[in-house]
Amino acid sequence: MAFAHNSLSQEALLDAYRRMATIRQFEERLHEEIKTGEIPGFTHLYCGQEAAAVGVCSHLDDEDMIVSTHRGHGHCIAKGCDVIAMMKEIYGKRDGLCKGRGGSMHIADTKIGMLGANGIVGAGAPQAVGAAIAAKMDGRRKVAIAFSGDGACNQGTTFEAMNMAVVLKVPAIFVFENNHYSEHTGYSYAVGTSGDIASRAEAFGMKAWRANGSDFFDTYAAFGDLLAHVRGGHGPAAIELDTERFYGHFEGDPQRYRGPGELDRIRAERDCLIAFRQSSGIAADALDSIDAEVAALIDEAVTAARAAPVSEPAHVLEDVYADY
Amino acid sequence: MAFAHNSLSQEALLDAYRRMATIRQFEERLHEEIKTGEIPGFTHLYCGQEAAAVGVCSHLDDEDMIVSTHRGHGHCIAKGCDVIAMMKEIYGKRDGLCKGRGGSMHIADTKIGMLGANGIVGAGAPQAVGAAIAAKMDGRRKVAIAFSGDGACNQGTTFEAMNMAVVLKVPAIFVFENNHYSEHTGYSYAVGTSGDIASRAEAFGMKAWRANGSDFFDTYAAFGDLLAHVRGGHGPAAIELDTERFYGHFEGDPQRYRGPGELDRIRAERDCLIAFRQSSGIAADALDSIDAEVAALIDEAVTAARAAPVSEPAHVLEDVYADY
Amino acid sequence: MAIMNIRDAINRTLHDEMERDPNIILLGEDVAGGAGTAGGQESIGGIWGTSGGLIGKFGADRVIDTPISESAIIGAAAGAALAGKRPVAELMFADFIGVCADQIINQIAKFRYMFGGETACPVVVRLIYGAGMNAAAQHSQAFYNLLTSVPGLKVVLPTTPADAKGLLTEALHGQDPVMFFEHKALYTKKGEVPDGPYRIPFGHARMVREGGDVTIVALGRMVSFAEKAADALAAQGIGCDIIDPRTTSPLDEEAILDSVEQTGRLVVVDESPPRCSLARDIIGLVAEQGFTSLKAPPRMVTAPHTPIPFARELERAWLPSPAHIETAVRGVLDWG
Amino acid sequence: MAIMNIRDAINRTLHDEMERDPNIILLGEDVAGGAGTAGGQESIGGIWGTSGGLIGKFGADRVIDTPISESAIIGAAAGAALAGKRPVAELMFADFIGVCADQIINQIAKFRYMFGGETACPVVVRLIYGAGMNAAAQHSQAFYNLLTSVPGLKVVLPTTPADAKGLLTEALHGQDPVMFFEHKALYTKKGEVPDGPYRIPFGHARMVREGGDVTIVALGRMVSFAEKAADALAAQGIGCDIIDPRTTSPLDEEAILDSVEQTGRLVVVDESPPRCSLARDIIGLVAEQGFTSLKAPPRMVTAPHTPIPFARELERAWLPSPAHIETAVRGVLDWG
Ligand SMILES: Cc1ncc(C[n+]2csc(CCOP(=O)(O)OP(=O)(O)O)c2C)c(N)n1
Ligand SMILES: Cc1ncc(C[n+]2csc(CCOP(=O)(O)OP(=O)(O)O)c2C)c(N)n1
Ligand SMILES: [Mg+2]
Ligand SMILES: [Mg+2]
Repeated sequence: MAFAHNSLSQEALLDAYRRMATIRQFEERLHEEIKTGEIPGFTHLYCGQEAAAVGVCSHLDDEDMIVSTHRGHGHCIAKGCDVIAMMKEIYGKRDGLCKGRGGSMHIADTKIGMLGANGIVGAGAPQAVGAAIAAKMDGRRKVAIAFSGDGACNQGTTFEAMNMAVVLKVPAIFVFENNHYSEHTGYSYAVGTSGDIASRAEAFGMKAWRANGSDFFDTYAAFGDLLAHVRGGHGPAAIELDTERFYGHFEGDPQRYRGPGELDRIRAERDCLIAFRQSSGIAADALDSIDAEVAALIDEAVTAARAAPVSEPAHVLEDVYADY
Repeated sequence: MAFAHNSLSQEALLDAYRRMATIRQFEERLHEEIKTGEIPGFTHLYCGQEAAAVGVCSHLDDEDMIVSTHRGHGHCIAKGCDVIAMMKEIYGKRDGLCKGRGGSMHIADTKIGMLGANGIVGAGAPQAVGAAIAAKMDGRRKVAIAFSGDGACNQGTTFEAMNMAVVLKVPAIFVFENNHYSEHTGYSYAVGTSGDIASRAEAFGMKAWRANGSDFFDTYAAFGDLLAHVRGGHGPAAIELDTERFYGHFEGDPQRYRGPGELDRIRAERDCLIAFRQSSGIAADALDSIDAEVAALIDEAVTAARAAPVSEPAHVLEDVYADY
Repeated sequence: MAIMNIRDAINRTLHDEMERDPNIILLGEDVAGGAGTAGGQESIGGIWGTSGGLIGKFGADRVIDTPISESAIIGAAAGAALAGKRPVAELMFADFIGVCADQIINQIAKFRYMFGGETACPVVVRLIYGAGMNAAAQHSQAFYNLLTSVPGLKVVLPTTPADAKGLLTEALHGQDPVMFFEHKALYTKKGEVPDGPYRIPFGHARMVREGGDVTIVALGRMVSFAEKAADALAAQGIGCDIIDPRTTSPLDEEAILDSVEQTGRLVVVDESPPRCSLARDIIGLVAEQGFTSLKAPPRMVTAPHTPIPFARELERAWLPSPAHIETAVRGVLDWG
Repeated sequence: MAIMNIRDAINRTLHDEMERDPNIILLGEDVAGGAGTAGGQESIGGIWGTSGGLIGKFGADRVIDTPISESAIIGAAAGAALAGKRPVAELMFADFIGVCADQIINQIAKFRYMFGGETACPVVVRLIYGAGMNAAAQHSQAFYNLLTSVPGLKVVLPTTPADAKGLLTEALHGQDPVMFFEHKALYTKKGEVPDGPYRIPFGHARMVREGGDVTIVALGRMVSFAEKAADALAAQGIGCDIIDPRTTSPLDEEAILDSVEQTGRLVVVDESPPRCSLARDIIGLVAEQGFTSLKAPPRMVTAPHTPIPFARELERAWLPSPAHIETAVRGVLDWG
């Protein structure tokens, strides 16, 4: 923890906290709002994993690129997507970030290097390799990051991507967020491995890191190390972040697969916001006032999203092609 | 080598030699016959790898199952497919093993556990896992084997299959024949790994063996070990066989990727038939007479294949469904 | 006869058939659920609830939870079938066909033919498909056209609980691979289901109603939309034949051609984009083989040539509707 | 104008375009060849020879040999395109679409739409397709119907060297993903190719010949088969319009409908099995929109509903032939 206090400016620390708090409140609020029935489709909340997205993305700038998953809200917010436009998107509104055509699982903002959430498990990893090919060509030490879950690490595409990244020596980074579940299935069952997920990446010959993905400082430090390695032109790397999801796989999941008291325990012991408060050395009232600002923003986002106009039927035909 | 002499009966040794010699002559003859233009399609010869197929399949009986590749003639012969029916198939004849509808890349004989050559690189590995699921259900210590190349080991399906085999603890065996090339690409380029191919299998938590796939005794011994492990109910296992292909990727390949003298060297130093003669302890004339018998068989096969009747156009419509 | 919904009809059929034939195995992601968790294998029976209770009865050797590896799931089903089993593999969303298409279109579909006719590969793939739940572009597609185009596959689209039972039972008795499409928005649809063994032969359409003025061929969920449209039209004195093909491969061409021979007018309703769709396929068929019957140009009612949008208003606009069908029927009747 | 074959036309176009636009990269298995070998990267230019000489000129950063990982190849192309490059990915055989379909149908095709319209994903996938070389069931298929059915993709089928140049150049200037199908049996087909920059807009059919008695729409290699049939028919006094759509998505519907308006008779030739084929798609289109023009039932000439067999006699019987086309034309002319 010492590292973080020393290397991060107060401003950077506050910014990181703000991002994590934004993700948390965004998701907690969605959890409530979904009950109203106003929000269409399937929603996968990122609550509990905030330190992972923010610990990684705090190191990045707009030229760096990330590819996300079905559980993408956290990555989007951490990378800098507009929160109000995101909320409108999730509500399916016309001026949502993707014009209401993508929804929760398909938020993207390529201008700032957010290349897309993705509804297909494992689809993102090869795309990150491609973005890394581009990054390498451009020669500005950019990197491309694939976020994947402990479930996605079993999809063939993820393995192919790791191999190809090693073969092509491109600045691709594989971030495995191990939240111990893929849907209703436990990590220990589905991931056949001699070690952890990171060890699988190592088997491809890339360097891998491990960190506590429920702790911002630990993630931030490990990822910083990793990033120096990759920006230094040493090819791809991987990191496994041990974390927790506080809600079900999707909203509506009865979570019968959880052990007794499990949800309470992870909320109590593995909450990255609590951990941040305890170890950041920042005064509680500074963080409280960020919380309040974030709450106001989320309020504004929900209010705006609910009030925003819906699409016209004719809009369905737009933007299939640039020209046809 | 001591192992082999002690553990294999003279009869078994002669049988193994016969199978290897049959593969060799079958392929060498095809190499010649293809020049006549009578043989349709793409043909991938197994010459040079005989010890791999035979070292593995000599351990099996008809209840054990194998799934093969585009370079499948050797696996078929080693598993016991009828050589004359195979030759007819490769010539595209009506009474070929697959009625002339499959050809070189699609030879199968499920009755004897040869579940099919396959034109899609990597397609076989998951199928072997399925066959292993069946084997486990049947409870007779049967195993299912996927042959894969050093190229196929990069296909997502192969990784998925290894993982699933570990997860389901089924008697699937992954045999990687590393002949150092996938088409025109070198193994060292395409396989990103910290170790060898076997080490990738180990990363999934299964036990792996290595052997000289150009030496029957070494392959036989290592695979025997492996098989005892798998038949003992310890789940899947893998073996990497280091071997050589004596011809191009397919017939017609100019092989410009080879180093100077490479083909001569591998023929001289890594010929499993020569190695067998040198170390089997069997009298040369016994092997010579097998060679002669095999030559007669291959002659008969080619003569029969050339003389065999072709299909009628109406046959094209047969056997798409059991009923429709 | 019992009344139940399609979800339960499928679940019961799986229970009955697995009881009957010990070679039937189930595999897919969370088909039991809870593997490797503190809660244990809970048998909620998949995200869709169609495999509930099976693991308790048949055990983890026959009800197999898998990692997220669709190619390996379908490939394993293929291999198990070659080895004498009858695997039922679940694709949680038909959209995931993209990550395992090879095992279906190049492997399972072709084994019998390529291998000379003696090799059976009786895999049943259950594909949960269809729009209507705002699941957006990657979780709502109806890829039956794609699989109908592949020789060697049979393609089934049950639309009632009875058909779900009869067709799934049939699939589990046959020797051919069957792509069994289950519409997610139809799971709760109720109806009578015959007790005891019940098989419906493939290639026999269901005549949903006879009306004589126009032939509507409707696929999957569109059958109920067609019925709604036909109700409205009936009130205006227009009688619709509604044909539910039930299987698109084989297709009951005769039932369609016979109806068009009577009505001379054809509307095909398909919840897919138009190009190379089943709708076009059926219209093409009738143009070729029922040309003289046709008194007006046939029409399709399909989704537009766009991906499936997320927002409610957009998905609603994307989907064919009873109103669209009504308009199309009026169009073919008023023509000329 | 220079005379060259399609292989060379594609190769030259890649040279010219990569010269013009430094963002164009090539990736696939053995697109250079020889990586990691003693012989070195030899630039035989792929199994098909279409990328010859490129690595020497543009280097291994832009001409990228990959492992056998088609999902990663196409996925990497997708990602590189999102990151501002113009990847040209090669699928050595179109049949391999089965192992990478998701990246095409659920990713590349849908990004622009799903992501709100501002995201371009200008990937060109080169798919080498087609029967005629006894490559059997898994190396001979023409999957253009499958990709034509997917909104968001453009699908191109060049049949002459000039079209290969013009259409590939166009693909490399546009903002949309393009599925560029190259028939392996057409690579050696020769013809004149315009010098200098040359683009052919998509959605404009090529009128191969005008004859007035019957409209033949032929796809890919079938264009030359149709020409042979038309030659034979011309000797018998029958004049054929032959239309080569060149792109199946977008499809030049007008050219087809206009011709049928004149001839009243339609034959569509497609080297695919019939179900949900382009042939059925086009016949359906004409039945819907050119109904009054039709004087006889349209006919398709397609392969049968079977996988592609290996043996010479069988593959020949499987493929549509000029004789089949002739018979179909006579059929539609003699009808009634
Ligand atoms: C190819 C594919 N298979 C299955 C699914 C269904 N699915 C969505 S998320 C998910 C679990 C993913 O688990 P993990 O990668 O650990 O991510 P997490 O949900 O824990 O964030 C599954 C099976 C899918 N969307 N895509
Ligand atoms: C999915 C797929 N991709 C590519 C090919 C083309 N191809 C056929 S064999 C081959 C090389 C395979 O190499 P390896 O696995 O080492 O087997 P080997 O040829 O050495 O026996 C390739 C790329 C294919 N048939 N299938
Ligand atoms: Mg997870
Ligand atoms: Mg090899």
